[in-house]
Amino acid sequence: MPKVISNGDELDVDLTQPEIKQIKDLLERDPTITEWGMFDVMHSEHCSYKSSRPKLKLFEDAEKNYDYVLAGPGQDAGVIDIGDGFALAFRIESHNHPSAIEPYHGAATGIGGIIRDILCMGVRPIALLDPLRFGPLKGNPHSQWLFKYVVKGIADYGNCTGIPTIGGEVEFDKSFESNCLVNVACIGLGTIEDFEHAPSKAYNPGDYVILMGGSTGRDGIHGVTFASRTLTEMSEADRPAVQIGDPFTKKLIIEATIEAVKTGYVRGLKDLGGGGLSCALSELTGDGGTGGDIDMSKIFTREPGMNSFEIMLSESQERMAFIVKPEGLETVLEVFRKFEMAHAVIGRTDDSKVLKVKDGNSLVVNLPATALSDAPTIPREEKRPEYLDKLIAQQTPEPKKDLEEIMYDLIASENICSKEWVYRQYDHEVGVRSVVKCGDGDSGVLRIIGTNKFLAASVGINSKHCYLNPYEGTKGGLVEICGNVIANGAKPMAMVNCCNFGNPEIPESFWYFSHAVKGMADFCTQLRIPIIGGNVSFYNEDEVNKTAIKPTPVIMIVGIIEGKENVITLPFKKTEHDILLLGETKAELGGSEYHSVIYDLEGGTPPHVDEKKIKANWNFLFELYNNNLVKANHDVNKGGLIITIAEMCFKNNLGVDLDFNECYDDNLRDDEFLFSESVGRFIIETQPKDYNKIMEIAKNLKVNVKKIGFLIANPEIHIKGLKGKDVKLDVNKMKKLYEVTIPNLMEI
Amino acid sequence: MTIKIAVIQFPGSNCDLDTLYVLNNVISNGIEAELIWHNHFKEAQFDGVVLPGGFSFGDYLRSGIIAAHSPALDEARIMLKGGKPIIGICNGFQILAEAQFLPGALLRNDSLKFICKWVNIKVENNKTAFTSKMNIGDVLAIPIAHGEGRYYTDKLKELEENNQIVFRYSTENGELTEQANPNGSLESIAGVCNLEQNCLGLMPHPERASEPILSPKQTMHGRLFFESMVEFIKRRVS
Amino acid sequence: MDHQEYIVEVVLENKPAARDPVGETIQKDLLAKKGYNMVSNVRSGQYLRINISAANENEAKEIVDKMCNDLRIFNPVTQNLTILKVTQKN
Amino acid sequence: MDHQEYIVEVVLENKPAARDPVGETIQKDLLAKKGYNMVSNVRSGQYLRINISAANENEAKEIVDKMCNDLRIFNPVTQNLTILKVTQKN
Ligand SMILES: Nc1ncnc2c1ncn2[C@@H]1O[C@H](COP(=O)(O)OP(=O)(O)O)[C@@H](O)[C@H]1O
Ligand SMILES: [Mg+2]
Repeated sequence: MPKVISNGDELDVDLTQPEIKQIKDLLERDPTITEWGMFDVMHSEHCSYKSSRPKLKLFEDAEKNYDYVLAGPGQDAGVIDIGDGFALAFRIESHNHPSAIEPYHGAATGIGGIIRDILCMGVRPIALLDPLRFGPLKGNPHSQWLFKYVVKGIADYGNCTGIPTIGGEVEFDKSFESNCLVNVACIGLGTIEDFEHAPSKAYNPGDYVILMGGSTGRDGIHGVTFASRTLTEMSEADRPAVQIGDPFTKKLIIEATIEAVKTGYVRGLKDLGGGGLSCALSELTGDGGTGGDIDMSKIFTREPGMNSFEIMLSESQERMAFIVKPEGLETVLEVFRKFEMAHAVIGRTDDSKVLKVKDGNSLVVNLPATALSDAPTIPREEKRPEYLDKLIAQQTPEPKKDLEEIMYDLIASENICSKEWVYRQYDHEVGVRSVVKCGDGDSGVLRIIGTNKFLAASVGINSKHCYLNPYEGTKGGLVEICGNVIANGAKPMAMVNCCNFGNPEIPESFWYFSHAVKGMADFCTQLRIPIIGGNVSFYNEDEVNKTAIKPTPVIMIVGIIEGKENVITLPFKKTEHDILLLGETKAELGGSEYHSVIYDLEGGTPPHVDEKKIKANWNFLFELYNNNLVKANHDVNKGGLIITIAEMCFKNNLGVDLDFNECYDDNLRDDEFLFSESVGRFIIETQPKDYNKIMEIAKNLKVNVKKIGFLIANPEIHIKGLKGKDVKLDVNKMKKLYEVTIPNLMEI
Repeated sequence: MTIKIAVIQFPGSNCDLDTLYVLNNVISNGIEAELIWHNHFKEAQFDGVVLPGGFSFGDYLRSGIIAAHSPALDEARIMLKGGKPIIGICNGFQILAEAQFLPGALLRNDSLKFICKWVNIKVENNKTAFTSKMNIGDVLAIPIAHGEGRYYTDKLKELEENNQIVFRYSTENGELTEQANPNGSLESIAGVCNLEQNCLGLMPHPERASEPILSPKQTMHGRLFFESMVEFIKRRVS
Repeated sequence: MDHQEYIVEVVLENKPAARDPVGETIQKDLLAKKGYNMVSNVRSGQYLRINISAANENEAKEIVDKMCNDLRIFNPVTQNLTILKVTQKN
Repeated sequence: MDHQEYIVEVVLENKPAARDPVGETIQKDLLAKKGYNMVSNVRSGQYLRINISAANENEAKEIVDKMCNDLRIFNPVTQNLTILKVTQKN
């Protein structure tokens, strides 16, 4: 690791020799040690996106191409205009490395961080979501420990701050055993005015710079460097102490910030996260085209004797930076006093375009405001892994078990079974907005009080599919997550993503990233879904076993439902209603749960995405919604369509009579048809009297929809019309298996 | 007449806005509810008060204990003596118990986990300021969301004799089973009142159960609490 | 009078009737782990370490005692409070 | 070898460099506001009292240490485990 020296102080930096030279050339002098530290942090992978930036360029410019997008990538959160004067902000982030070594506080501070990102858009955080990945739970105390405390950390932090966790996702897979993934997403709601009051830049010279919230301590110095290397690369001693979250202080910061923004005197707002003050101050002034004069002695510290290096680089939690109009200073400070929030006026902006930080008489930072954000990019090599062809060529074995037995096994498997153990621990109702609650729909649905609109949000990705084909797998993830909000009646409005991959310096790992991003860009451009933000987490790679995590480009979609009558839920409602299957089923078992649970097989042909057909299916659904024809809806994914149907039976304890006789082409085997994970399919409950009308619409839109059965009062699933013998499943038994898997593993 | 109700905001309250919304926009009928920051509260200006749910002072040390020392509780004590109605919901209940307005204590759930879930509670006393619109034996559908809601008292007998047990967790049919008791509360107790019956504390959240759109079975049992309160206030002042 | 800094350590525990789910759970987990049959009982409590300036050890203890009672640092309905130790800070 | 019953008292708390929001809040929002200004700091922790049969004091300590690690009751990344006291039960 290169060493830099300034005035006798030495510092190990992650900068490359050319970067070091470039920095010296730029400044035409040797930086101070504090400045070196700032460059080091701001040029880290985590802050600078040095590996990923060239690839992210594939994304359309959302702000330019979509008139309702108010803020796109590059801001703390994406923001869209949803009409009626309201703005919706959302963002997703990873907190993988800290959570892997301290699941409780790692996950909690992850939630803390994402809340700040939303808050600094000037809006109130109203929902959280949490896509998670761990090693399998069964027989694995380490995974159980991580899972238990990650969930508890999210619960304790989210519940205390009064933000409902309305959804999330969990997958268990061996590749996450030493690198678990903890991604967290937050949605904020406010008026367009609120949003306009809080840009993340200081564009006006002469404004006050205020630091508010927790005190600055020695904790978390170099957290971002930690996130920019593999876990094994950093020895125990290197690891920064994982931070302790303080949701109580965060709750007060939320209230104080919102009240301060409402005064109209705030002109800029930024959270302190990775890189601490260095990052916040340089971005505020750099992006605003101003400079700043900061007095280090005004910054309230937790411990005496902290030097400027420590203060500028501390990543202490629960802090916000405000840019305040001079005439409103007292009003804003009065708000902070009411909430008893510690605060200090630490300086003022000016028109120098230089960020100056004084420590007594010495100028410890004196940098062009944009110098830190102009980090270089590094082109990375990419290479398709050699093992892929062999994996994809794997054939599905002939089933040795009865289909019944297989279905019972599947419903009880860790990746398919109920996640109620998780969401019962989350307050998912605070806010009196939760209309479709966890378990009742594919997405979480919140009403937007004061309008007749509802928002639906969902997150996830199928890591197994992405492993076999990151391009198709990522598109498939988009189909699924969009499908989740569509199933509840929403139109997908915008997407944010969180790219979790291995070490970008390894060509195979970078290949996965590159193809996932391309999949996102292609799909979203074709289906007109703006990408309004994201986050990249690299280095999720196990150095000892030389294995990376399965590629996990998590997708988050937020959609809008117009009108209460268009909110659709998952459970089957009424006997004698029809059950329709929308979409085509192909022999796409690669990366399926069927392969993995029954044969311990990872390979095969993964699902392929045909955007035209997907689009037609979505239009078909919207047409049905417009005519009020859908009584229940659930998209088909892990485990295939019988699993989907069973899940729909549970809540109202209904059964179904299925006949697949005319449904599938002769080239498919029974198991291929039943367990295929072909994307873009839905199971829909409709009324028999509407059948002709629905088929008429289907014909017009050229979609593949078939009636496959009807609902019965007896809680049994009867399956006829297979090539093999008929199947009969007990819904109560399936439900029991579905419900007990996680509690049995987690509660001794 | 307008009925003035204070919804007290402690640092860390988080159901304050929800409760305010329900009082002003769902119940409305003559109510003017106002959010009051805890150390700005003056009891004389109000006819009744709600201590909302949340995590006052982070629930650090013990839920409700730090808020119980707030000046707001001194004001509330005057109100209580004057016979005005006070309801504590969830964290509000914990505060009232710690401030000794109500008997007993709320301990960590026996599962050691936070639980967010719709449950049923059975009405045991409809003479309080908040239950006059209910009948004894009624079963209400209402959600809970708490980590420390296990009710405990060393004066069970007294409570029973004085009719201070207002709600118990039950099945949909009103049976008191171990399964229907979500947190291990003593005798399935979900809510209690003071001797004078003008102060009620309960763990479930009526404000989350006041609109059909938020309720799994489209019920709105939560309104009964606030409507009873309005009735009580009207009767009191007339 | 010269004041010194003292450290007072206190523990709050649930009374037996109020149960101790934390201790119970640890014990249950231990049983499942096997190999811990030498452990016969586990009780949990909340620990506080208070730095206080006082004239002497006794006063330090008295102040903490009074504070805990007056402010209901422990809930007498369900908890017991023990002052574990008073030490002078050096 | 004759085994004795020991009582081991331990405390798990956040490392000194890490924050302790619980202690800070107790000090700032409760004690200071109620006039207990002589209290300058409060740190909180979890207390466990374990009854254990062991050959000697040292063994008792070792078992408790191992148990806390095994059950992952404490995480060395953020916490310290201190054995407050070992007493022989009579
Ligand atoms: N995968 C991605 N897709 C789209 N935008 C991205 C992606 N990764 C990062 N971004 C954008 O880059 C910006 C910087 O992200 P980040 O450094 O994580 O923010 P912060 O440091 O403020 O937490 C964000 O606005 C984010 O939306
Ligand atoms: Mg940010």
